[in-house]
Amino acid sequence: MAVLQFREALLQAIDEEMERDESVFIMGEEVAEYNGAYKVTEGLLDKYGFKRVIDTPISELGFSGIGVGAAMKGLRPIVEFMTFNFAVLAADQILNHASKVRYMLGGQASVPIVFRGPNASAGQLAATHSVAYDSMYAHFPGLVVIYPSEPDDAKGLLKSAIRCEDPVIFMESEQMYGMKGEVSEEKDYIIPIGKAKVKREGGDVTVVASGKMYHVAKKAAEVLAKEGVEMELIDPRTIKPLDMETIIQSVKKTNRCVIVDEAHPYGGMAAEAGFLIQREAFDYLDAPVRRVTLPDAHAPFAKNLFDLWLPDAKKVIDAVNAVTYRN
Amino acid sequence: MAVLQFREALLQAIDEEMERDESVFIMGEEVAEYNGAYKVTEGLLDKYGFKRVIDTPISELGFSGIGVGAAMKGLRPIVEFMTFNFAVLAADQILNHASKVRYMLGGQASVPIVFRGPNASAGQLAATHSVAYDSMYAHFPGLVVIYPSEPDDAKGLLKSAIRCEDPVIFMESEQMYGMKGEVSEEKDYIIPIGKAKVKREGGDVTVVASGKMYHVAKKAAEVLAKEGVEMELIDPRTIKPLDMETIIQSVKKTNRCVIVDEAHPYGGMAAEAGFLIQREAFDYLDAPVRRVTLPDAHAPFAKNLFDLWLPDAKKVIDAVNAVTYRN
Amino acid sequence: MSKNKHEAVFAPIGLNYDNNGKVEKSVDLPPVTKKKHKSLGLSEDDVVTMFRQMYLQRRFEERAMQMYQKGKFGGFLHLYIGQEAISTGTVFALNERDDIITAYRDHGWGLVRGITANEGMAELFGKATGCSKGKGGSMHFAKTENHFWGGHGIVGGHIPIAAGLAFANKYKGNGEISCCFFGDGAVDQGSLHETLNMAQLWKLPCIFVVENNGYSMGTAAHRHTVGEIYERANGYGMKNALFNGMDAFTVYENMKKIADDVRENSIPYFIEVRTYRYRGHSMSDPQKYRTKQELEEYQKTDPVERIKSYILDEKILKQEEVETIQEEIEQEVLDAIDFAEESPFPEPEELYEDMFAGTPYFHDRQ
Amino acid sequence: MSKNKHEAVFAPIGLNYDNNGKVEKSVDLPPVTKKKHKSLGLSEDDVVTMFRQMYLQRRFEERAMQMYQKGKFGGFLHLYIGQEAISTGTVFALNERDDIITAYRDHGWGLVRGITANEGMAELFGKATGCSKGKGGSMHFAKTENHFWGGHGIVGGHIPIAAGLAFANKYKGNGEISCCFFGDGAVDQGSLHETLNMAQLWKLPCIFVVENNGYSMGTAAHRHTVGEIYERANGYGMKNALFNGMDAFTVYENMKKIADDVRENSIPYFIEVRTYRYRGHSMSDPQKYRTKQELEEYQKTDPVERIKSYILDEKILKQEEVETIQEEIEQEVLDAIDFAEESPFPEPEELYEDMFAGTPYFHDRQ
Ligand SMILES: Cc1ncc(C[n+]2csc(CCOP(=O)(O)OP(=O)(O)O)c2C)c(N)n1
Ligand SMILES: Cc1ncc(C[n+]2csc(CCOP(=O)(O)OP(=O)(O)O)c2C)c(N)n1
Ligand SMILES: [Mg+2]
Ligand SMILES: [Mg+2]
Repeated sequence: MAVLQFREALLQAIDEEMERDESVFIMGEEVAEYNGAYKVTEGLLDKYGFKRVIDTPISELGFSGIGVGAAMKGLRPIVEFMTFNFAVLAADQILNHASKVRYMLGGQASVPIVFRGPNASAGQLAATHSVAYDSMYAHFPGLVVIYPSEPDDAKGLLKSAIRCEDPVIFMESEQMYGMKGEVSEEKDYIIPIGKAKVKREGGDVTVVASGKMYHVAKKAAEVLAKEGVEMELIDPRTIKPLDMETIIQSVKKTNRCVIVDEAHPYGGMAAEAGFLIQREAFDYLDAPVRRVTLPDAHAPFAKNLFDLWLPDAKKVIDAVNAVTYRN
Repeated sequence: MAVLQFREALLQAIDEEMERDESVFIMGEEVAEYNGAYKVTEGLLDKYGFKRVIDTPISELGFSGIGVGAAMKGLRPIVEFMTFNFAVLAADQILNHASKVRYMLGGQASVPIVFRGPNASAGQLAATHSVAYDSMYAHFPGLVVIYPSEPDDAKGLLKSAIRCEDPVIFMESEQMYGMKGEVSEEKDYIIPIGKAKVKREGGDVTVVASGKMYHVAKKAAEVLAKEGVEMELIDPRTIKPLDMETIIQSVKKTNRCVIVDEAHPYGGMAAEAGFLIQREAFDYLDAPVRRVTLPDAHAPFAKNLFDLWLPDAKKVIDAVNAVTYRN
Repeated sequence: MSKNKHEAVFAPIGLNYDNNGKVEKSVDLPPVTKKKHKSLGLSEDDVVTMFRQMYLQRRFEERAMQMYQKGKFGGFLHLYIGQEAISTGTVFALNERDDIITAYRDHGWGLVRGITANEGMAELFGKATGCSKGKGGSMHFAKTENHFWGGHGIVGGHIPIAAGLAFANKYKGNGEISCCFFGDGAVDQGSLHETLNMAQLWKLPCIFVVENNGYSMGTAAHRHTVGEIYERANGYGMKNALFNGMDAFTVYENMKKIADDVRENSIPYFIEVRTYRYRGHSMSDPQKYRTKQELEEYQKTDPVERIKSYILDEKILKQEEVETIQEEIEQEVLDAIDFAEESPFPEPEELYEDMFAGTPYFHDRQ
Repeated sequence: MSKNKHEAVFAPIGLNYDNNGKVEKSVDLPPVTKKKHKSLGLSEDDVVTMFRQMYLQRRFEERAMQMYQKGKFGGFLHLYIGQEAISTGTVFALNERDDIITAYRDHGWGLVRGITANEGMAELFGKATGCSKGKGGSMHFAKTENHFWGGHGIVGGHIPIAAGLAFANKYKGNGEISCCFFGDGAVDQGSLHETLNMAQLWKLPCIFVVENNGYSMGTAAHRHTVGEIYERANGYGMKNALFNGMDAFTVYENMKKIADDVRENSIPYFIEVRTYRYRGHSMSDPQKYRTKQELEEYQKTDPVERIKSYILDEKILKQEEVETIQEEIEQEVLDAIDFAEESPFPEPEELYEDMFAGTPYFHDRQ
């Protein structure tokens, strides 16, 4: 195991896949000569040259579409969005084209493309720069959505994403890029898409959390453990396919569940997982499923408001207390 | 009560509000000289002239933004999308601007705008022309989302939408435009936003359905009634705010619930309502909440596949049978 | 209507409200080429094939319209009638492996790029034997093995995709170019601007062709877009051209020259081709936005009639031979209707096929 | 890096990889006006006020930068330093009720349109006393009562909004015009194209101004957009201009003339103003994409120094008077820092305020 920053793990994944397959290339704003706005692509230009590492204008719709076309013609584009907030401008290419072309043409084309970049908030960047879009993309058919929480997951899943024959939305976090973690040194380290990981075992309550929220939940687990409450912490890693099997299995054991989700509440991953749990494990539930999410309000700039806005360990503990009837 | 087509009810609402308030205007593709792609705006150009009834180029992002700016400067735009499938191109203006401007500027501007047009499928128009976007917009803070099922609701709610001080997404259905129904002849007929309507009372099961799905559920209710199962049918009418109070109250009476939703399953309105029901009425539920939605697959063109794809009364009946343990 | 003369007017005013009663022609057609087939490098066989192709497109759609009116199939039906010289002239000018992509008005393009009448008609009927297995319908004809990438329904959506095809061609160095067709209405989409800038900046071998048929649905071109369309290219320093799209030879001559330039120099090109849509936008269009005279005016320049006359005038074929071809094609289309009628609908399981090239996944499939 | 000389290259190659070592200047500055203040119609007081304004913007940001580096506040901080002649010259040229809207590099615009140093600094600190109540931060300065509509963070997003302001002005017939400022990077967004077409088609009284400061983040203008930016307007038949943005008089002279034309004739206008960003894109930018020499070159044309010299050269003020002004402003900024520090954060309940003008609604608020 090597200790790597999140960004280094991502870079390794991209580098290895570019090395392995000539048809993989990367494009996006500032990915080449600037070495990436968040340095995820550092050194790629020097190694692979201008053909395969490409700076784009600020034309999210246009370059996403160029990616889709290139994928249809046999390449494997990695399209970096500076953040997924800006990908809203490219939503037509992602939702109406990348995910649908194959079906509409009766299977005559495929679109092996990865759209990646930071998702959700990154500190005080205010309303337009702070939204978690993973649930939104998961809502629509035909898209794989990945939002890993640790460098190891990031590496193994990004490699899978690049090899995937279909469009993948791969989400990261500005605030996690510098986070360190052990990363497998296996030669060709692949984590299959769609498999959750039980990252902490416990018998008292199941908590589901991905991406940045995984770390919030983990902190809550540590506090709760001191109070004698053992959390089983599941990181779905891929938001879609969502590994409900692993989640349901855990809930059948703990009989209680809290879902932590960085999206707004209405129809987020938490709503979906919670709905399915009640349907599939109705007789096992000792308390209704609860969720911890952003409020249904925009991200404020002011530090104190922002801290109120973003889910924290305390909110997770409160929810766990509620489902375990400890309050 | 007058009997009106759905499109006529919408037209009356627009007409009355334009008459009432000089600052209301309407723009969109083919709304003026063509009298509307689906004739919702028929006659408005003749009555109100070129200043207030405006044909736009096919520039969804641009004209939505012009609407947002005009609203900030004190007008009340009604922006028609030929369908909400094309509004995906305008998502940045809706999500990042219309809904957020006020908050980001600390309340210094408001955006009283209505984005309206047909939502979801309209027969065999294939994958890019058939998506229900109400759940997607409901996911994000700051937007009212309305999807009425009957001409009377359409009129009263559209008038409220136009008077609303904040952005409203008002969704219609190509397939319902010709549908007739009784419409109140009250002088200034307003239905408050955010109030569900119990459209059929029954003690055996609560069914929640809006828009086109309301009619599917109604058909199911008629069949079930013959079999002695009395459905309480609630039309939320506004997807957001979602009137959970009315829904929960009904579930507490019937102890069973099915939600019919024209969106794809992952994180749709059905997931959200279902999640909240299990949380708020856990002890009242005699069976898990079920849902009937589109599959997690794109709309096919072929008639037989399309019919399989769209929820129908049979699927609703099956779900009701499941929650009432009749199968 | 408001009587106030000083009141603001935004969108330009169209036919039915124009005070001075003057009927502007929606598109001005530039002159056609004077060259004969030989000096264009076309053999007599080529010319006959062109005619066959154009006649097939015409009859295929005329029959499709009938079938639609009979209720044989649903969905939208956008007819290409009047514009067949563009598809035909272009396909003759390009190499077989050059990529073509277009919008929803795609039947002509599909047929000329090798979708059979059977496959095309079956697609309209939503049958499993259709070119897109009945998944796409009228708007999504495609035959990617022949480098025809469809048929796309979002106005302007396929423009960056075309540049992506060109990107891949340049990346692979395979000598193929890509060619994107879209309507005058699509010119107003932001995707065009973003794509033109990148195509020029990155020197992508891609031809962007506006088929200006005078109208975007019910809106005359001058009511939705400013200035002359081909001049948009100037802002990007992109090579551009304007030519007549009612004559297959003119299209062929220009496209050939341009394709050579694009291929040789790996550059993009922006073209406005002037043409005319004979039918309504789709089947439900009452067409009040134009006069009958205008339509008749353009019908005088009908591209199918023109090439037929040429063949007769130049004595490439005799009248009877032309009639035989026409009858053959008529039969081909009638057979296609039978084929479509008799073909099976897709199996129910097909609802879940073709979504994924890799491992399929459907959330909460029940 | 790949050694293959024949390999495809897409994006134009920049400074660090350019073989011939030639450093292209990122923007060529057109000449400044030769006119003195009187012939421009500016009084001596006006000139002094202009200087005050520019100096305030400069010192406000220099201090803000210090505070940021001290960790007094978070978020992004995009400095306008070097571009102050544009905000200042413009605001003097426009009427008070004309609308202004800009991107996230907005402090200068806010200050010159009446946001006090206190309100501005407090906004940076995220305090309740900020111009946007601490909700928006650096990117969302606004004072709508003074017709300054912000501060917007999505590149290109505010361009159609500006046209919407102009639309409303034309609709109301209020004689106001709107003025939209954005960077060279924003030129590549589709929203620009859609907006220019509609603005020209609908004759909206709106001035679109590109502040070409040479770079979009780390990408030199010629690496992200083709040709000369002001020429884009030609494709739309829109009136356009190019001028020097390092001199307040030049900006004033041009903007005044253009604003008159726009107001009188209800037309849009497209302008490229050449300027230079002295600081990094935001605070975290290592600026490897440009040379020190280039930066120094432009610093010689510093707009604040220029107007100061003018005031002294023309003997409008004495050196000591200038110094007094500078000290006053220095104090104003220092006081603003104190004000910001001492101001309260917004109340927790404020998280839910300002979302709605009408009935507030928060789904599942707990
Ligand atoms: C983004 C988008 N907006 C609107 C539509 C609806 N629509 C379909 S075709 C059309 C007119 C397009 O006209 P043009 O581009 O000139 O092509 P033509 O139909 O003349 O071939 C419109 C408005 C759409 N399909 N996609
Ligand atoms: C749609 C969108 N894409 C990307 C970004 C990230 N971003 C912020 S500023 C910027 C560069 C813009 O440069 P320019 O328009 O020249 O303005 P300048 O910073 O020079 O004032 C980028 C890429 C964004 N905010 N919005
Ligand atoms: Mg057209
Ligand atoms: Mg710039």
